[in-house]
Amino acid sequence: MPWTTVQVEKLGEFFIRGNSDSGRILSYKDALHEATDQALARDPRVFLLGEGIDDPAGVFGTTKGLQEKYGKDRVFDTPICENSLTGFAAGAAMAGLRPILIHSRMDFLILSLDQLANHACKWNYMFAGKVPIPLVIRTVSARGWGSGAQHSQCVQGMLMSVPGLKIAAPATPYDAKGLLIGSIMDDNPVLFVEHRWLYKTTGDVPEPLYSIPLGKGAIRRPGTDLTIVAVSYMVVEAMKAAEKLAAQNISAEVVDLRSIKPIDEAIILGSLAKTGALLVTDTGNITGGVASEVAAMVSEKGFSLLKHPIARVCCPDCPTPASDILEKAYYPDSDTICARALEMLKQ
Amino acid sequence: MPWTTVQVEKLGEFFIRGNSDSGRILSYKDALHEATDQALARDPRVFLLGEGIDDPAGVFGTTKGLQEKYGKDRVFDTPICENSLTGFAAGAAMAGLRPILIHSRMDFLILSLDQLANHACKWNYMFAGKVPIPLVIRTVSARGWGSGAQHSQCVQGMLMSVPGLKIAAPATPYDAKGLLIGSIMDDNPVLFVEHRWLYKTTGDVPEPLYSIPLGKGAIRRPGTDLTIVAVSYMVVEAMKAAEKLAAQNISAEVVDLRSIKPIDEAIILGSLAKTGALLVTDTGNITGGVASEVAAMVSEKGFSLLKHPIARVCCPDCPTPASDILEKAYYPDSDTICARALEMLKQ
Amino acid sequence: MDHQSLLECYKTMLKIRMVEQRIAEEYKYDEMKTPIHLSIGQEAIAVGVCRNLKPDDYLFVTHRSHAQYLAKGGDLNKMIAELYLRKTGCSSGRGGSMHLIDTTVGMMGSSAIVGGDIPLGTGAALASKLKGDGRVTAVFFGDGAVDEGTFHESLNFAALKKLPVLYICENNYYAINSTVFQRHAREDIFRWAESYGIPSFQIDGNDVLKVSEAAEKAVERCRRGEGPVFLECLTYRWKGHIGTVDDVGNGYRPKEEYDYWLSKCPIHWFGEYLRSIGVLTDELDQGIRDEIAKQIEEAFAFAKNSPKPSPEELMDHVYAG
Amino acid sequence: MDHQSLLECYKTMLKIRMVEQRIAEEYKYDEMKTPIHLSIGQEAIAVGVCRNLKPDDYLFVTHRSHAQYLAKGGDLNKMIAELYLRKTGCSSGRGGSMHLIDTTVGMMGSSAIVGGDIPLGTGAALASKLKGDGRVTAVFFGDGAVDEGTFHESLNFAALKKLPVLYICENNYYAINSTVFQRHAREDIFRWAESYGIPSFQIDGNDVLKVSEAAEKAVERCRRGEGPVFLECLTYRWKGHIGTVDDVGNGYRPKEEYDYWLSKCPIHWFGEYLRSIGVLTDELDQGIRDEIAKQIEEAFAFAKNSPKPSPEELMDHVYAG
Ligand SMILES: Cc1ncc(C[n+]2csc(CCOP(=O)(O)OP(=O)(O)O)c2C)c(N)n1
Ligand SMILES: Cc1ncc(C[n+]2csc(CCOP(=O)(O)OP(=O)(O)O)c2C)c(N)n1
Ligand SMILES: [Mg+2]
Ligand SMILES: [Mg+2]
Repeated sequence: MPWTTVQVEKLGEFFIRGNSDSGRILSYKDALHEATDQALARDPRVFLLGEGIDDPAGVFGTTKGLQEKYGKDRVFDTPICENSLTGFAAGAAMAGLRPILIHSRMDFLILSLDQLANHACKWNYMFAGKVPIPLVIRTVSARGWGSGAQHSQCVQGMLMSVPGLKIAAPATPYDAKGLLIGSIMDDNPVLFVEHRWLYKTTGDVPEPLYSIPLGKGAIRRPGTDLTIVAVSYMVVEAMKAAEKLAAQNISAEVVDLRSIKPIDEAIILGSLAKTGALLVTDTGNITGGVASEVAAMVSEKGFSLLKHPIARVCCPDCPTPASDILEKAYYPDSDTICARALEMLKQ
Repeated sequence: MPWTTVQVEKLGEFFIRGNSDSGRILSYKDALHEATDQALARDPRVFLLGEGIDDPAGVFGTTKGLQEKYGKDRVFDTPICENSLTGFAAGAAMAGLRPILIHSRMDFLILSLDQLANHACKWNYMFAGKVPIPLVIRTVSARGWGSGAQHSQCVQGMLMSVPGLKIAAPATPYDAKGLLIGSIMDDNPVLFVEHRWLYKTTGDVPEPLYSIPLGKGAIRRPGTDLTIVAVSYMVVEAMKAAEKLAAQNISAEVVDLRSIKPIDEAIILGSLAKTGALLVTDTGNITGGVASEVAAMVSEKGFSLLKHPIARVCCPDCPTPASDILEKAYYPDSDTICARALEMLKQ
Repeated sequence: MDHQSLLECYKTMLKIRMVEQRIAEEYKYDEMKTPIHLSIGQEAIAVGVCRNLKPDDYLFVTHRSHAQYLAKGGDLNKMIAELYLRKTGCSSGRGGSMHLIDTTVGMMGSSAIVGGDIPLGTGAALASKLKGDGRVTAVFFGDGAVDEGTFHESLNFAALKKLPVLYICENNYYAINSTVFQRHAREDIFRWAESYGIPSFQIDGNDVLKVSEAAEKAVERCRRGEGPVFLECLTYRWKGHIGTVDDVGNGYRPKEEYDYWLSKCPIHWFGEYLRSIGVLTDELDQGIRDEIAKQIEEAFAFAKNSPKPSPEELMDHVYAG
Repeated sequence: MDHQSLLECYKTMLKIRMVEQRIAEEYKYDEMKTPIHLSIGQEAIAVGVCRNLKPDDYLFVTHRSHAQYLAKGGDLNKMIAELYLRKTGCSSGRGGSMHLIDTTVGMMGSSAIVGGDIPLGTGAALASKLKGDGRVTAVFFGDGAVDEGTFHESLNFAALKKLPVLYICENNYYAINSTVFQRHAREDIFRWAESYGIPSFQIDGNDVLKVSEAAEKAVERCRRGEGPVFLECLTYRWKGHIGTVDDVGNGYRPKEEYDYWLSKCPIHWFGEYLRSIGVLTDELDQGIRDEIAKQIEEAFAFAKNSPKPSPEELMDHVYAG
């Protein structure tokens, strides 16, 4: 098996690694590219498909040059048919391959939920494990410049309710690479949630292949007064918020969920045992989103740890407006987090 | 406007009405039929479409005879293409009609989320109110007899995260009629969630047209020790559970959510002000479901009212198994609710 | 076809028929707690196609898949055990009648979502092309499934990529009780497939020889790497859509239509034909029937004596690995 | 076509072109904070089709819909204001370039989901049929949109129900940078439509007369209640998929291809033709251009001077009523 020798991240190791270790700095985008390149090189079963992935722009740079390197059989453009594309990938996975399907906007994923939720995610269960589906679906959330209601959705919250699916949502370049490898190695359908606003962030990324297993969060900043659980791009805003809160003598611990299905319950409850206060922030709409699930889990399993009401900081329950003014009102940022944190700590 | 004279239910009125008033007893199924019949009679803009709705069985009896009565233009069978069907209905709604689209299983709704979530639910917002979409989508959840992973899903939880959608989930014949009328009168896309196990339940249903507006819950049974918020068929199990709990001297208040989007926050928080304990039970999978949203809302807005951890009683996070033995293990019932309530009240 | 092959076709069709009839008989005892969709009347298609497939060729099917499962060589015991939702069933009792699988003979599972298996089968064929493993994938679906967008999306892709996939549309004129005329403006589904540039044929689905002949050429073409083929096989299901009812008269199917199609029984005709050319005798026929009856007896006994899954297994296999 | 009509076609095409060019020019100032998809080079289709529609006929379009909006008679000021995301924009600044609407001329909105407008337009046509209001619906989409299942599902339904809907596929050979050959095995999209029994034609989309002629017959047929018509209009977009770039060379479109199509400019050709038959003179042409330039000047001034929405409006219109 091509993957047996890949180093698997242990949670403890990561905290050091992700922030300082190798001294090799890559962008999130380049980390994704490197992971894909290395996976294609290592395992002939891996292939890449999606609308426009051989475009000169190469899915915002993440697939650039890969068709030239690995050929048109392993890296190819497709017709525009998201639902069946998902089925093609799932069918190929049933037949032993390890496809990576890319949707350049998460909005397009919505077209494919039949093949994803009704088929790919149920097959292993319905047939008692006879046909696993090792399938990675990369999806990129966009934001800003009037992308509007149909080109900026973050629907990972909607997808959490699909049994049999795993969902990764890396926030750092280190995680982008390690979780993508972890997703490819995983024998299940994995939704891999990226965010355009993270593409340029840089960080330490070791050259060798390494894998982060799904379901493990990471503490990005230790703290004692408040736990901020953040998802995807909101990790960046949460870190900024923690900085601002520190100036007001509030010590916030930032937990990067990294995987939103399964959720790392232990890391959240562990943090709450210290802080007693929880704020959850996600890139999606508030109702029925990731933050709701985290809040529910904690109100069930960590109630006794809570000294304050839980706070959710997400987009309000409306479609994304195109107007720059309305966009600004729509998206929460570090200030929204700070304001909400202060308000909640008073209650 | 054909609907201006319809009596609109006031919440206060309902509690009496739903349980005793008119002395006219109908089944849930017949209540749906009557509401549809009366809506077709009253408003020429209303029409009915869906796969097999002119079938002799008439969508489990709810559309029986309507084609004969209203003609093939207003009640018609369709090709099997759920996504576009939703678009056809939405387009017809844009052009001034009031379609009712029926999916005989909720599982098939998943095929239509592009036209529902990306289009029908966003149109009014994207175009600043210029083209409202008064569209009702009836969807029937099934259960049992080995329906299995693809024929028994209750995905209302997944749909909660869609901005611009309203979701009704009647549990009583009175609500089935009133909420269906309320949904037809509503100027927005409404997902109307039915459950096969409710079809035979009977109750008081007045003959005249009346409408229940979306977003109003109802207290089905008053209580002081515990609030059980229940959705759709789980209202039945919750009522049984409340009975059983009463035998153990625990007084449970049962709140029937009736609409799950928008949620009637006031009725939940009001009940909690009395009881201080919350159990939420829904027919769907636990993760990312309706119960999670209710729990999150309460942990945010009603935290100070809570004396115990919140409990969720839902299906576990796995696809539905076909085996009768596994089905039994899969579905929560009144005993599950009781056990969980007792456990939670101890914490 | 040589005599041996002719007899094999006959035996397999008869086996499917007799198994289905036995299921229908036993169903009333409410021990098979799963919705069933019988293929009685449609046997020739599954047999005519699958006899041209190798064991490791892939098969993807629908809610109505008993026939294909058996025609591809699926294990009868495990199928019946699955209908009884036993641990020994082909899907360990998790799937029921609508979710049969036997990967040892290339049957990769069935979907109860109409049109759902079409992309999956197309994807398996894509894998074969990428791997160069020489396999062919057969995807079965009904005249209802072609209404779905997946049909269009898949056929366009298969034509574009020249995938080794054989699409078989069993046009039995009904999707539940909705006739094909209520759903399509025209009566030639194969023309849709043809418009992608896929060689497409409308054939008599009740004639196992015609089906086999078409399938043989189709499989060869796929195997040669020349791309997909589409077969529209006209047929009729004798039973109602689901369960053991007939759905004739009273707003259901017209009696005349039903009688017409019963007269075209694919097995009866084929038996007569084999007799007329001296391949089948009454004695041989009886021997075949006895042998099948024995297998069926064993399968039902196996199923009924098998353990049910235990509640502790509920969460197994949600995830693989 | 009489002279007046010929001139109207010319004017409208020119207006679209000049508006698009002005947008392209202004775009660099980063005040239009919305993704734009220009129709330069494709003007003849929108004009040729829409001139045959009445104001209350419906129109459904895509991300690339400036041309259709204007051809159908949409308000220029409101369109430019929408591009500047102003409160006075046709969608009050909530939609941007990809979501234009003008219900006063039957334009019911545009979808940025490829293939997304096809079912919606089909549904509006269904409403017209049920109401008997005599309206025709025109649905525009690209060669990329036909890949989607909604295309198939909608056309089957429209053919079945004989809906008064005109489908116009603007085949500009590209979906972003994916050529039609990378996505279809064949080059005749109209054959797909034909297979449903829909009268379908492949025409020169750069010839406004051809387009108008085909559209006129199509609209008449729809109006007579004889069902849908499909037009595949071959054309080319001069600009890159999005924004103001050209996307020529360097892995993008071949320079020769680009040059070839620029030589087939629908407006240049039509202008020459009108001159050759004495309908257009240099003087008249200048007058037309001056008049359009004035309108454009006004529209941009209107837009730039219009207020932006205020943050308090964020949650307005999530729900109607
Ligand atoms: C997506 C979806 N829509 C609707 C159904 C309900 N349904 C089950 S079988 C069936 C008819 C299928 O007809 P056809 O494809 O002709 O197959 P047949 O039953 O005739 O073999 C329908 C509509 C479904 N299972 N899946
Ligand atoms: C469902 C969906 N998938 C993918 C996209 C990304 N996308 C935007 S435009 C486009 C190409 C559309 O091509 P075509 O239909 O030919 O229209 P054109 O841009 O050429 O006018 C694509 C793939 C999208 N918007 N929606
Ligand atoms: Mg059929
Ligand atoms: Mg195009």
